[in-house]
Parts: sequence; C-alpha cells; structure tokens
Amino acid sequence: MSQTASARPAAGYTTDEMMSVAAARALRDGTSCFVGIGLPSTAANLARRTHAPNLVLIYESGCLGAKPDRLPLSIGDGVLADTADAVIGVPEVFNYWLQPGRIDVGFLSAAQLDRFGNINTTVIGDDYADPTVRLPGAGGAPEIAASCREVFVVVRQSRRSFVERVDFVTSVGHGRGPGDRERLGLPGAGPVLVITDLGVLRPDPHTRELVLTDVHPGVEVDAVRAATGWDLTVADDLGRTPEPTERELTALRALTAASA
Amino acid sequence: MSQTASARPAAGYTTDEMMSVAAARALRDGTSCFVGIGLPSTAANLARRTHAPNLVLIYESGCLGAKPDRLPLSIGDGVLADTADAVIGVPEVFNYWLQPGRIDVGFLSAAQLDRFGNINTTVIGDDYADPTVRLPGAGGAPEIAASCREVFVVVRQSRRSFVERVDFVTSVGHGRGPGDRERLGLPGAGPVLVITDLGVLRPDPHTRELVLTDVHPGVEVDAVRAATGWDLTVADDLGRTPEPTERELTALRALTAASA
Amino acid sequence: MARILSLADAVGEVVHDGDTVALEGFTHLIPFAAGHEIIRQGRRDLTLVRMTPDLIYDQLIGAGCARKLVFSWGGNPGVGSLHRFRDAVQNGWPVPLEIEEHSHAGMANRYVAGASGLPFAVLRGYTGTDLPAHNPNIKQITCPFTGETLTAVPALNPDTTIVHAQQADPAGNVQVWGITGVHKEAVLAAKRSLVTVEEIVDELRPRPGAMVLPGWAVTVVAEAPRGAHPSYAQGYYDRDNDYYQAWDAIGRDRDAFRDWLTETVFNNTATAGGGTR
Amino acid sequence: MARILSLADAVGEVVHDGDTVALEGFTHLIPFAAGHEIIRQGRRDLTLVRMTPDLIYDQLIGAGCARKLVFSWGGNPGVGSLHRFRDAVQNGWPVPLEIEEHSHAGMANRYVAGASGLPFAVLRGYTGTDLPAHNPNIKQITCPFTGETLTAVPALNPDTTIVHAQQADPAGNVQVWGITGVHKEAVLAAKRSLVTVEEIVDELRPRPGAMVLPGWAVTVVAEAPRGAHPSYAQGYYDRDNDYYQAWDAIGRDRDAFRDWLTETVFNNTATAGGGTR
Repeated sequence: MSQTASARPAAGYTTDEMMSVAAARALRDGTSCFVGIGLPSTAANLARRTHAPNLVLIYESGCLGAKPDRLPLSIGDGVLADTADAVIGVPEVFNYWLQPGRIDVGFLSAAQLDRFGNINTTVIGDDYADPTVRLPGAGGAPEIAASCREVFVVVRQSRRSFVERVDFVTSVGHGRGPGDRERLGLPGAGPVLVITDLGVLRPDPHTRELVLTDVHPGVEVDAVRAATGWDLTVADDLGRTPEPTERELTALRALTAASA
Repeated sequence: MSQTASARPAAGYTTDEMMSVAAARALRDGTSCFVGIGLPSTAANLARRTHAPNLVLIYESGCLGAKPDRLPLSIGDGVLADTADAVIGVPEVFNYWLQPGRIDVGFLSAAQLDRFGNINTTVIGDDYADPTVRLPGAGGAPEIAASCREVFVVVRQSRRSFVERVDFVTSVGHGRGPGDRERLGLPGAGPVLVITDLGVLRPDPHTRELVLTDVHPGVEVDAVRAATGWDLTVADDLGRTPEPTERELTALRALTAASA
Repeated sequence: MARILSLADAVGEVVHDGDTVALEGFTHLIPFAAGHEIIRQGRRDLTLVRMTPDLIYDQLIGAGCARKLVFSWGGNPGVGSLHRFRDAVQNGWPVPLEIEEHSHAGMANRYVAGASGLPFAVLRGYTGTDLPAHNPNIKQITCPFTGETLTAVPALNPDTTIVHAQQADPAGNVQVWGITGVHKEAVLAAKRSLVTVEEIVDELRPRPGAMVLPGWAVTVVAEAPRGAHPSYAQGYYDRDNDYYQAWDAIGRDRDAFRDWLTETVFNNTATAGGGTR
Repeated sequence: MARILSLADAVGEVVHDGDTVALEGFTHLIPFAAGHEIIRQGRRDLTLVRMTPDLIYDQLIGAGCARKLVFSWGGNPGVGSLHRFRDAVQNGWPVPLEIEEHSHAGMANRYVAGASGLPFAVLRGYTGTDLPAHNPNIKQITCPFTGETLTAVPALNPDTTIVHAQQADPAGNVQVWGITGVHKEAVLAAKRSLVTVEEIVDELRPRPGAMVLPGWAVTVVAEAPRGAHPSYAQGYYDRDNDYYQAWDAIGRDRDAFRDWLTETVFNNTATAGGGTR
C-alpha cells in the first residue's frame, strides 16, 4: 500500500474503531505505557503497529516491553511473555516499575467515570454491601491512576458510564477538583485525556473538570451532551478528530482478526 | 577405601583440621545451612561430602542449594551459582529466605566472641569512632544470628578472640543472659554450639553462658581455660571429640587442595 | 524435600474445613485440577484468597466451599462477570460470602510481607479511593525518616497455598516459566503448600526465564497433567478460550451449574483440569 | 532507551564531584574499569555506597575520591583488611573518611526501598546489636496491625549507580547472568545509571538464570571488555585471585599504592579493568 493511499481517510468504520484509532494516536513513540486489558490494549497495540513502533508496553502480569503479534486475550496471555524484553513477578511490576513513577502513561478503562475523571470499577449503587451491580473490582487501576506520569482513559460514552459522581472511587482522577491530587500526594498528573466513541475530553486546567475538546467525525455536540451525566462544558476551540486512515484501519482490523 | 579403613582415626592432622571436622559433624543431613565464608564454608562443604550429602547450602550471594566441587573462595564464587538449585537476588535471600526463619542453621565465624556467644566483627577497642582495629563489619551476620533456627559458630580460640564481653555487638548471641533473646524478639535459638580448634562449647540452659562440653583429642582443659578470656565453666560430663577419620581427613584435604 | 503424593492425597492433606487457602496463578498456571479436587472432597467454610478470582473461584464458591473471599479483581477475563460469585454476594447462594477487597498492588505486597516474615507491607496505594472505608486491613503508616504518610497492609499467610507449575523433579524441586505471577510469594507465605505439576521429570533442565522453587520450601507436589486447564501452561498447552466463553452460560444459571458440577467434577475423578469440551 | 557512550564519556556524564555513587556487584561483575575511570577523572568528595566495599573502593578511597562510605562489609575477601580504607578511617589519609555502617539485610532493603519509590524499608534486623547506636539511619517502627516493633531504614537513592554486566544490545537492553546481587535494585534506585558491559551484541539471546534490565530504565551503557577484572564475569573470565592476594601488599603501603595508581590507573586509559598481572 502506498503512503498516500494509506493516509487517506477510510470509507467505512465503526464508532469503536474510531475510538481505538483516536486512543492509539494519543500514545507517543518511545514512551512507556502500562496497559489495561480490553480497549486500552487494543489501542496500545495499534499504536505500536502504526506510528509508535517503539512504544514500550507493560502489562501487570509481569511482561515488560511485550510485542504481541496479535491482540492478547488477557493481561496474562502467553504471547505477552513470549515477546517481552523481560518477564518479572507481579510484585516487582507494582513495586519496582509502577510505584516509583517510571511509567509515562497509564492506559485504563472504566465502568463509571465522573466529571473529575474518577473511575469506578467496583460497585454500581449506593450501598457497597448490597450493590445494584457488583463489578470486578480494582485490579491494578488505583495505583496505575496514582503513579503513572499521565493517565489516558478509553471508555464508551453514555449516561450510565459518564456520571456526575462515581458510586465508588476505585481509582482517583482529579478528586473533587483543583489541588486534590496534590493534597493526597498522588505523584502523577492523573487523567489528562479521555477518549470515547464520541470524542475526546480533557480536564480544564483550572477546574479539573472534564471538558469536551474534540468530537469524532459525524458526531454532534448535542449527542455528546446527551451521553454525559453532567452539564458538559465544551471547549471554545472544539476540534474534530481526523478520520481513521486506511493504514490505521487496516492495522486495527488485522490485529483484531488475528485474535478471533 | 574400605569402610573400616575410612572410619579409622587418622594418624596426623592439624588442630584446624580437627576443628573443621568437628564443625562438619555438627551439621545434620537434609537440613539447610546459611553458610558464612571461611571456616564455616569449609565445614559445611566437608559435611556435604561426608555424612550429609543432602545438606542444603545457602550463600548470601543468592545461591540456594549450592553444590560446589571445590571450596568457594568467596561467598560469591562462580562455582556456587553454577551448581545451585536456584540463584536469586541478594534482597530475596535476606527477605524471603533468611528473615522468616526458614533456615535451620546459621553457620558463622567471629573475630571476637563473648561469654554469652555475642559476636563482634566490627571494631576492636572501646571507641567505635577511633578503633584499635577496624574489622570488616556486619555483612549478613546480625540477621543470620537473629533468624536462623540455630546458630553454630566456628572460631579459633584464644584470649584475644574469647572475651568476657565483646567490644561491639555485631550479632547477638544470648545477650547478657537468660531471656534476653526473647525480650528482643529474636526468633531463633541463637548460638547453640561453638566449635573451636580446642573443643566445643554450648550455652548452659539456665545461665546461657558458654560452657566447655568437649575437648578435642590431646587437648587439656587447662589449655582451653588459658585460651578463654573469662572464667570458663567446664561441663561435669566433659566429652572428648572423636579423632578425625581417614575418610573425613581425605575429603577435607581433597576439598582444600582443589581450591588452592 | 517436598513429598510427592497423588492429587487426592495431596489436597486431603493440605486443605481442611475452615482453612485460609490461596490458589494462585496470574492468568497462567491456574490450579484448576486442585480446585476441583477441593470441591470433590467437600471442603467447607474456606477463606479463599486470590488476586484474580476467575472461573476457579466461581466454581468453588458455587459449590459452597467458601465463606469469605479476599481478592483484588474478580471477573471472567474478556468475557464478563462471575455469576456464582455475584449470586453468593448478592443472594447468599448457596451460602453467604463475605468479601475483603484490595488492589493488585496491595495483594501482591501482602504476599510479599507474608513470604518475608513481616507482619505488614508498606506501599503507595489506595490513596484517595473508597477501598479503605470498607476494609480495616488498609491503614496508614508514617515514615520515621521523612514524616510522609504511606499505606500499610497486613501480611497474608494462608494456611495453604496451591499453585500449578510445569515441572518438578523427584526431590520436589519445582520449575516454572513464562508468567510467574505471585507463585513464589504465595508459596513462601503459606504454612503449607501444594504444587501441582504437568509432569515430574528426572532432572530439571534450566530454561530462560524459569524460576525454581527448592523442594525443601514446598510441602507436597502432585502430578496433574493438564491441571491448569482451561487456563494454560506455557510449553504444554494453550488457554482454552472457548471454555471461558462457555462458562458464562453455565455460571449464570444455578441448575446449569449444578449439572456441570455433577458431570464434570463429581463424576470425574481424573486428575485433569476437568475440561467441558 | 539507554545511550551508548565510551567509558570515559559515560563516567564523565554520570559522576560529578560531591555525588552519591553506588558501584555494585556482589563479588561477581564488580565495575573496576568504571572505578578506575572515576579515579582518572579526578572526582572528589564522593559519598561511595556499596554493600561490600572491597578492592574497588580501597582504590577509590586511596586515590582521595571519597569523603564518606556507606557499607555493610568492608574487606579483601579471603585475604584480609582493606588498608587504604583503614588508613583513611584511622589517619584521615589522603582525606578523612566518614562512615555509615549497616548490615547486608539493611543495605539490600535500602536499595529495595529506593527502587520501589518508597522513603523507607521495614525489616527484622539490627535488633540488639550496637549498630543503631552509631547510625541514625536505623530506627524503629511499629506495625499498625499487630503492634510489633520492627526496624526501618531509609531508602537509598544514589545520584548514580554503576554496575557491570555481560551484554547489552544496541538499544541498551542489558543482560546479566550468574550472581546478580543487587544490580537491579541499585540501578532502579538511582537518579542516573551506567552499565558497563563485556560486549554489545546485536541481539540478546535469552539464557537460563539471566535477568534483563530494559534499556529505557538505564541512562548510559559503555562497552568495557574485562571491565570487571580482577573480579569475574560469568561466561567471560574467572576471578583473578592472585590480584586480590597481591593487593594486600600494595594497599598496605602508601608509596606502593601511589606507584600502582600511576602505573595502572593514570598511565592506562584503556577501557579494561586495569590488571596488575
């Protein structure tokens, strides 16, 4: 495929594909990324196959510098160990690699995300002891959200997932606003980017509230507001995400096809 | 060599050889032994080549189950890593293997040893800041002495080395007497056996003071008293160490010859 | 030196009613065969400990073996929820299940403290989250040098830890390669340990990336070929992803689960991992 | 990704007057070539950190590079004392040397805390010994769960850590095998790191017992064949025991030491470990 052809916007793609492509683009080559499973893993692997071949993928199962040739089906997929620069024990991942703030980007998903980028993957409902829905729990997320230099969140946007305030703070974003991370002593910058199937949100530098900064092609701002559980602020200079290129879509589809 | 011949007392041997043989005999087959370098390493390797082939040798350099075919020249000799069941990092040796009290015997030497089995390998003289002699320091000894189930000490006996009270407590034996280890919360039993070139000392069960319980062949009690810096108590049932067998001496000499 | 027993004898020796039991294996080398044997032996009132309770604990919980779960992430990876776990938490079926919930970093450090003979571990963790409000086993501690506040979690010292590995030799020395997770820490933290292995070989051949657990640090070893199925054993077999998919329907329905228990666990005394395929 | 520099450029970049510098290597892979380059570059007022200061630090101390030594065991293994170290401690020659003394367990845990981004480590150590009376960096800490008293030591975070390894690849990924000591912890604890290697190979071939340090966690790599001599590099060369024996006479005498410095260090800008044989 010629360079020109591959950079051409693709004809048809799904909103999930747009989300994965937008998330992948956010990852800079040569940086290190602590990869959660699911949407983050798809995006990180796509980045490594497109513009960021030297992206260092770190999985909590102990795989440093994994270079999987297909999408791993779990954070402990054998393909991660087979292709890693080093396989280490799980305590070492958290203590020697994550905790000291060595990792550039923590890439997470969420069941619920709130106005300040706090993440809930524990319980839906007001009563922890008697929840409406019992979610999987914390996993590595609280410390990924605390310690990585920056956090990116990739999550499908809806009123169920984008709420005014999460039912349970599993992983701290920007707390209840400015200065909260500093007060808690959390070393990383927290969520600086939230990529959804509708657009991109970033925290306002002053209020730390998530603000819509980009919409994906074909998405109207009203649709994003309708999928947001708080009174969404839209950036003055709202951008529009460039469509996926053919090269990006081809790489993404090859990746997901190889995993089916 | 026939069993009978090999069990026969050897004709000529040095006091150091007697000491190493007596120290080796104290190690039971199938137990684990944290081995200090020098005299303890000689004794432990001799035991493994005579009556205790399944003695597990642990060196602080990270070699678990080392089976060297010659005497290691240091605690980090390459022959230890080459022959070990597992080679691990130094922090793991101390944290996962020594500290929890997994190891049966800690086998140490000493520059100074006192009446209660406390060990000094730090400084000779009253003033730490301006010592008469600066010794190498603690190394692994303080925690070996604290955490192994039992401690054996092998050391040449003289008024210089056997003192009423060590100038500096590098590694705790029985403190100043009964109950001291318990008060300090030290989990192991402490020094239960001190093997010298003259005989064997054991702590009195009530006073915790080291008492002469055996003399080596040809050694008079007066000679031991003369080489002891405190008023030495001698056990009522004083034993005499059996002479080295030919098998023991042959194994010892093969071991030391191979290291020269 | 570890003793080598049959799987049934090994489980019988190390797992008793009321014990705190950790079955570990981080996606890789999950000791399913041993888990099924615990169900067959009818153990009750276990406190089950595991960073990632997935199908194996869904099965033990559904079979009524557990009274408490200590964990950091519970789900069917890539598929969805654990329905038996939810049914126990939300409806007390077949018996009520108490939970104690941590993060991975917290659980990993609890094992490290346990393996290290320390009563607690220190980490930068849980800060600002709602987890400490629901878990008295997450406390604060002050650095005696800098005055900084950090988090402390108590050591985990299970009565028994069970893990699966690729190989052991006749002396019970165990070799594991690929993702080793918290295998070493969980075994060393426990009072007793059982390692099930794909095979017992005459001699362990050193391999890149392998970790060796000396036999004198393991209580018992049992041969259990395919004992990690439907998870995987690197160098032996791949993950049975269809099993994980199929589990969703089985786990979702009490009757389907009871049928599965009868057919796959109780009518199957083989040492294998109990495949449904 | 680590940058690959010459030994002289690498040492020039990572070691400055007044820095806290750890040269590690537990008997195996001691970075002598880098140590000699520090002497050649005339560094002063270093705080030298090392579990087992042996010949390499005797040489640096004798050359007047150090103002302080942090350590747990200082000697010429199997031979005797370090005379340059003694001369500096007892007579202030060539410059006074302050010491901070630990046990191995304490030092190892200080590196672990440093590598872990924690301000301190907890251990069962030093209890009942005279070490805490002479070292304010040994304190007590209380378990918030059991009330038990344990020992705390502060993290070690050297400005620079230097270690030697067998191999690196062009991206600066480092492979070490045999006894790995505190290599990983000391590198990860440091603000900057230099790994000298026997050789830079096109690709690291995985080996049993090998530990890999990713290039992105290392600052600079320098090729220094025989850079661990007179210590050893497993797979490359054995320990030069004669050198350790011969050092006793050299180190014992100030003039003999000065002659050695001139002949072996200053007149030798090769990257090798500087053999006296």
